Amino acid sequence: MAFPTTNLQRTATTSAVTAAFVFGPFLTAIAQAVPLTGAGATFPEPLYQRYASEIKKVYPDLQINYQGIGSGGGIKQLTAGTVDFGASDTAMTNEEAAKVSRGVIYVPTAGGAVAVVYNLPGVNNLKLSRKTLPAIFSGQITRWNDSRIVADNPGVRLPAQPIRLATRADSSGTTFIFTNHLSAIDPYFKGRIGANKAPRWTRNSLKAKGNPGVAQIVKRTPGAVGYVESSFSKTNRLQTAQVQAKNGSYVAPTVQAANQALQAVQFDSDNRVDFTKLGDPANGYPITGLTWIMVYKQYADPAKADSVKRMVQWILTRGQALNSSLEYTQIPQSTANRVVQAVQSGVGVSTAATGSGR
Amino acid sequence: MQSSEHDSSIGARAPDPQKAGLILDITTTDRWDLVLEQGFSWLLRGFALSIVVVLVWMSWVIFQQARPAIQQFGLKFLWSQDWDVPGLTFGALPYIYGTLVTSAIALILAIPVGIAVALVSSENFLPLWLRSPLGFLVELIAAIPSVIVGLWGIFVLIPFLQPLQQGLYRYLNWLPLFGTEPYGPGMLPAGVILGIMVLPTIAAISRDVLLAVPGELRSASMSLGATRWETIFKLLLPAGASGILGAVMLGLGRALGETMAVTMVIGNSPQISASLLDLGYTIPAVLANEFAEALDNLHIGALMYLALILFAITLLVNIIAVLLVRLMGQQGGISTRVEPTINTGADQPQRLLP
Amino acid sequence: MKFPQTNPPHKPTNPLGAASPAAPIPGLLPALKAKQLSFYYGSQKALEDVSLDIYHGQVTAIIGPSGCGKSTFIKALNRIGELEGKVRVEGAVEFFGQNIYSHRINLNRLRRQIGMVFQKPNPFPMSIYDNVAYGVRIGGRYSRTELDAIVESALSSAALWNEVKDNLHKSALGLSGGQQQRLCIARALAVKPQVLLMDEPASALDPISTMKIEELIHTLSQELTIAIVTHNMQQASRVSHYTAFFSTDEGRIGQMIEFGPTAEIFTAPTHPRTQDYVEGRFG
Amino acid sequence: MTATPTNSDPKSLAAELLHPLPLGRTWFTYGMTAIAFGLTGLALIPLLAILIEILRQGLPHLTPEVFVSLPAPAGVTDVPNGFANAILGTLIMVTIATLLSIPFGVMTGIFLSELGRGAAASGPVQTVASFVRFIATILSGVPSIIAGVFAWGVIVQTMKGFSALAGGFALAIIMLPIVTLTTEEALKLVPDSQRLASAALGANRRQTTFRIAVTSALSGITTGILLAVARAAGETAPLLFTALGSLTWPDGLLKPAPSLSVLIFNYSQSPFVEQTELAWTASAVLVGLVLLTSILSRFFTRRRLKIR
Repeated sequence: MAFPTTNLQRTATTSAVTAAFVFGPFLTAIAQAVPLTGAGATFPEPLYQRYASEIKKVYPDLQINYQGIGSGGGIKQLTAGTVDFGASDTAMTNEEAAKVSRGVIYVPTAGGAVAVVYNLPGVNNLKLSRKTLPAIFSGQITRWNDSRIVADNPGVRLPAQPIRLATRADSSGTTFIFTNHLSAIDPYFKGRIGANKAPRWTRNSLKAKGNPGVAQIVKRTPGAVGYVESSFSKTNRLQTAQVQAKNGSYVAPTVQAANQALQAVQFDSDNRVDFTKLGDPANGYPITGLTWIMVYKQYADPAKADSVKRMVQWILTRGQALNSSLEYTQIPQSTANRVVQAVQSGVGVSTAATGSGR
Repeated sequence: MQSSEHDSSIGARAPDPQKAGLILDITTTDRWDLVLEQGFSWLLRGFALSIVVVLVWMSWVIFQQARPAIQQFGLKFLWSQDWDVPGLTFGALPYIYGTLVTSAIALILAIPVGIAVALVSSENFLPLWLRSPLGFLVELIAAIPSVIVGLWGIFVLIPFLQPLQQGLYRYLNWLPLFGTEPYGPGMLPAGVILGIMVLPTIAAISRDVLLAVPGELRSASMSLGATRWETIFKLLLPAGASGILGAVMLGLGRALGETMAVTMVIGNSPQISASLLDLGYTIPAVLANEFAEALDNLHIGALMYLALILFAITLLVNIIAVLLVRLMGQQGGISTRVEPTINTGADQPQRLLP
Repeated sequence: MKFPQTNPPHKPTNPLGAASPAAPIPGLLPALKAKQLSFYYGSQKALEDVSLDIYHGQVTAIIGPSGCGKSTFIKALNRIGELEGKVRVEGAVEFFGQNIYSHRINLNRLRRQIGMVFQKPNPFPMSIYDNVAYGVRIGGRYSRTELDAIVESALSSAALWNEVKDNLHKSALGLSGGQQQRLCIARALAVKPQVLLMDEPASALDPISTMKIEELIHTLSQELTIAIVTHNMQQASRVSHYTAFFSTDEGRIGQMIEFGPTAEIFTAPTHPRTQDYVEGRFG
Repeated sequence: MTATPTNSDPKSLAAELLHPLPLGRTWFTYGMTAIAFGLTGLALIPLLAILIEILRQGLPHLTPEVFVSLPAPAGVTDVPNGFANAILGTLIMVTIATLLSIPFGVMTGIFLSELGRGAAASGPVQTVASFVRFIATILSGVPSIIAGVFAWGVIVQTMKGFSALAGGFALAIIMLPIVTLTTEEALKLVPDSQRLASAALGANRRQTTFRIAVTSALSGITTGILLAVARAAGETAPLLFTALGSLTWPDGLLKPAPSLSVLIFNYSQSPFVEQTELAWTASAVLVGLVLLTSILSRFFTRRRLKIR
């Protein structure tokens, strides 16, 4: 055709121009340096996003891209090699770690309390004892005006509403922390449900994805009770129950109380912890857990290995200061130093490491 | 062929073509041209087959991924009710049940409303300038992304429906259908949301079916003394019945596969309860919730098995819809505008003509 | 019944008067020669055993009642009919001596030699200029000036130039029906066909537009072989030199009944059915 | 049925004409009309409610900065907050999907209309065409989440990573049948007489197809593509486990990419007020984009019809 008069040609030209327009900025973005992709637990997601934005102020080339998809997802993606680091509220088991050919280093980043949140208009400061709480979640107590709850809360008028359990639809570290505690204090719960990231609840429950989803359900469903990481209870202004600690006192999920509980924690040499010991701490807020990121020992790309080192180093030093502002506990100084050492020496470059390397 | 062919004007044509040496060549074929023409034809065929390949490939990939679960559970998966991730026991029944029940609620709600919209926007109840915008407005629902409908469902629909659900429970709890106390989220709200989402599909296609009934038939019916509604019930709806049925099937296909909006309002609890006020779970919802973090091969396999079941159900529904429409076309029914309307599965009906 | 004969045939009429259909007319060169042509749509026979010459430089009208296969016949002459369905052809059509149903024929070249104008005006949804240039561009590369010249010449030949020369780049769909049909003629002329087939070219037009088309046919006949199908007998008598009368037999299969110089067909038909038809007694 | 007049007495005829229909039929007419209008109103309520809610919640925070900023970290309120990356990510993935689905969809549509239909089609081609058409129709009914699962199996799993490419692939699967079927429909609307006219001018099939059929149907084909784009842009489910999502700029086709719909899904459940606000704002933008595309496609269709 001698000259472009047909619509067809005009359209082709327009499409080309549009494509150029769309991809232009995109190609420039590719030119940027070493991004780290991570995915996993939703529990620390707000914290990690904050880390990502702060760390860029120090290392402009270090771009961290974190997606909260659940702890199970974090481990899965790490195993599959689709991410540069995974995150989980339970460090991987030895069995799980064995599947990762590139090796895993565990980096505890923060701790936090799991709050028991409920929706009962007019009933504030609900108290739940060590007998009552597991009974509610194992389905033995189904009404709010059950005598056992009434006994925990003398003088409080409890409605005759049914109790609506709100739990996680996805596999979750928060769930593990919560069920780990309930299993530790109640043999019936341990026998029927047990400590698990995705347990089989014996009673029907409303399920939603992620901490935000559960918070949302509790907020919108009268009579609901659920568990979320404590920062979600604060920001959503949810009613939060006080739970009974080992020493018999009722404790609210504050950072101080959680720090108190974590003081007793003994880290293993590879920076994991024995969860059975964490299930029922002697002091502080009893439903407390830790969260980890897991990095590979080997990266194909030297720049990536370097980025990982810098990231871990920053998180465990200056990053820790951010934790309390977002309602997370800090990792004890000695442990933090040891972890930084382990990563500095343990993370290396290997051409054999394939997968997410670019 | 070169421009020399045009060197003389029309007027200069010689009377005897042979003498004037006119080009009367009608046999020479440029080899290259022939190759191009053949190539074009085969190229088109190749592209067309790609769509078949996609469907087969899709079935194969999902089947492959589902294999561990198929080997482990076999067909028992279909009626087993257990879904225990840590115990690695999986059963599909609660999900199949939830999917079917919510879709059924959706259809029960959307069919009368959809047909009413189709009638109001196709018959002469309203002046023309009001009729087509009406149809357009309803179709706009289909253009709203389902995640936004879900958002609206959480914030607006569930609080709005809650008093209604409470009322149903209070006064009708002797009926198993309303036998449990409403949570807020649940199968009824999910069904309502789905009904809203499939409404445009049913309304738009039914409207086309009704518009395809020739105007003279209406006049003929009216001239025999039938009222407008008698004409509608005795002539239009029977004439368009299979087309409307096709529309309903397409709507059903869409309801079965809808994911986000349902996930956000159904409560995601895998159980089988006769009560519509109770919680439920659907296949697309469990895929959306669990797929990204399924770790064990068996868990992935079970989810893929669910996907395969959903795939099979929707394929079946769509095949029935297509066949219904085709059957109607053969019987000389009112079919003209139905096939052009494409069911788009999960999001919106695509219509070529306003 | 007498019709004003506006076109004196520019060749001597057949001295024999009632020629048998296949009998050649001396002094005239057949541009298209149908030889015992039978035409089937699927298994349905539409046309049986037609032998007819379309003479070079003459206008040949094909008349007959509806369903007699005249459109089918004309569409067999440039093999366009086979685009409309599964068809089968027996016999032959020769274009200046070459059988167009031979497997060696390049259909695209054939159709460029034998242009066609259809019953309803069917301009392409593009500008007037692009419509006319369409066929030319298909055939090869031309410079802008060459194209301009061809377009102007074709539009002038179709007596449309003066009406559209200021709107060449406007949509052809904005033209009136008569103008559209003349545009379609211009479009066909632009590729310089030897023969122009016209399938009831004026049947969808008003009387004034019809008159213009007829004038145009008259003008074009100076330079072009034309075969025109029409159900309008006056039109046939006005524009053509030769007329073929088609009709159907009892089996609803089209046949050619009679062929001859137009004046004779209308004034002294030999076949009684032709007589009945031209005198309005049947059809 | 009303009684037919038994005699031709003009008085009784007039009386018959003036006599109202039996009460039952009158009430049936009124009642059904009321029900039909009531139900139609009921159908419009959710639409209006959704639109109003989006406008009410979304517009107040719709500032220019949302179009140019990245999402702010949770709990930080003093930096600009926006979803420029998600808009870009959506555009990129939709572009990938469009580039993948247009050649296949349009060419298949051309095959169905130009080779597989009517005269040109000989027996086997016609059979193949009706089979392909059947498959395309069925494929258009496959739930989008199935397309996502498929893309996960094909791309995420084999390439070991969530990526914009996987997201685009999933969206392409969704778009493909829509583009195919609307292309065929648009081509069907081109009158066969134009194809004949083109053939009569000596054009071969390629030339007739591209210069006449496709050119004439271009606005219809564009409509189909735009509708498919609108549909793809609003999809969430298939992106959840293909493109995943991201809070930074899209970073290569092989990396996770953000999208408006996933951002809405994530932020709609966020505990942070500014994130829920952003979810609504993003909804307003996404609905705006999708509706604009839908309406634009209608405009194309209308213009095309006027020409004919």
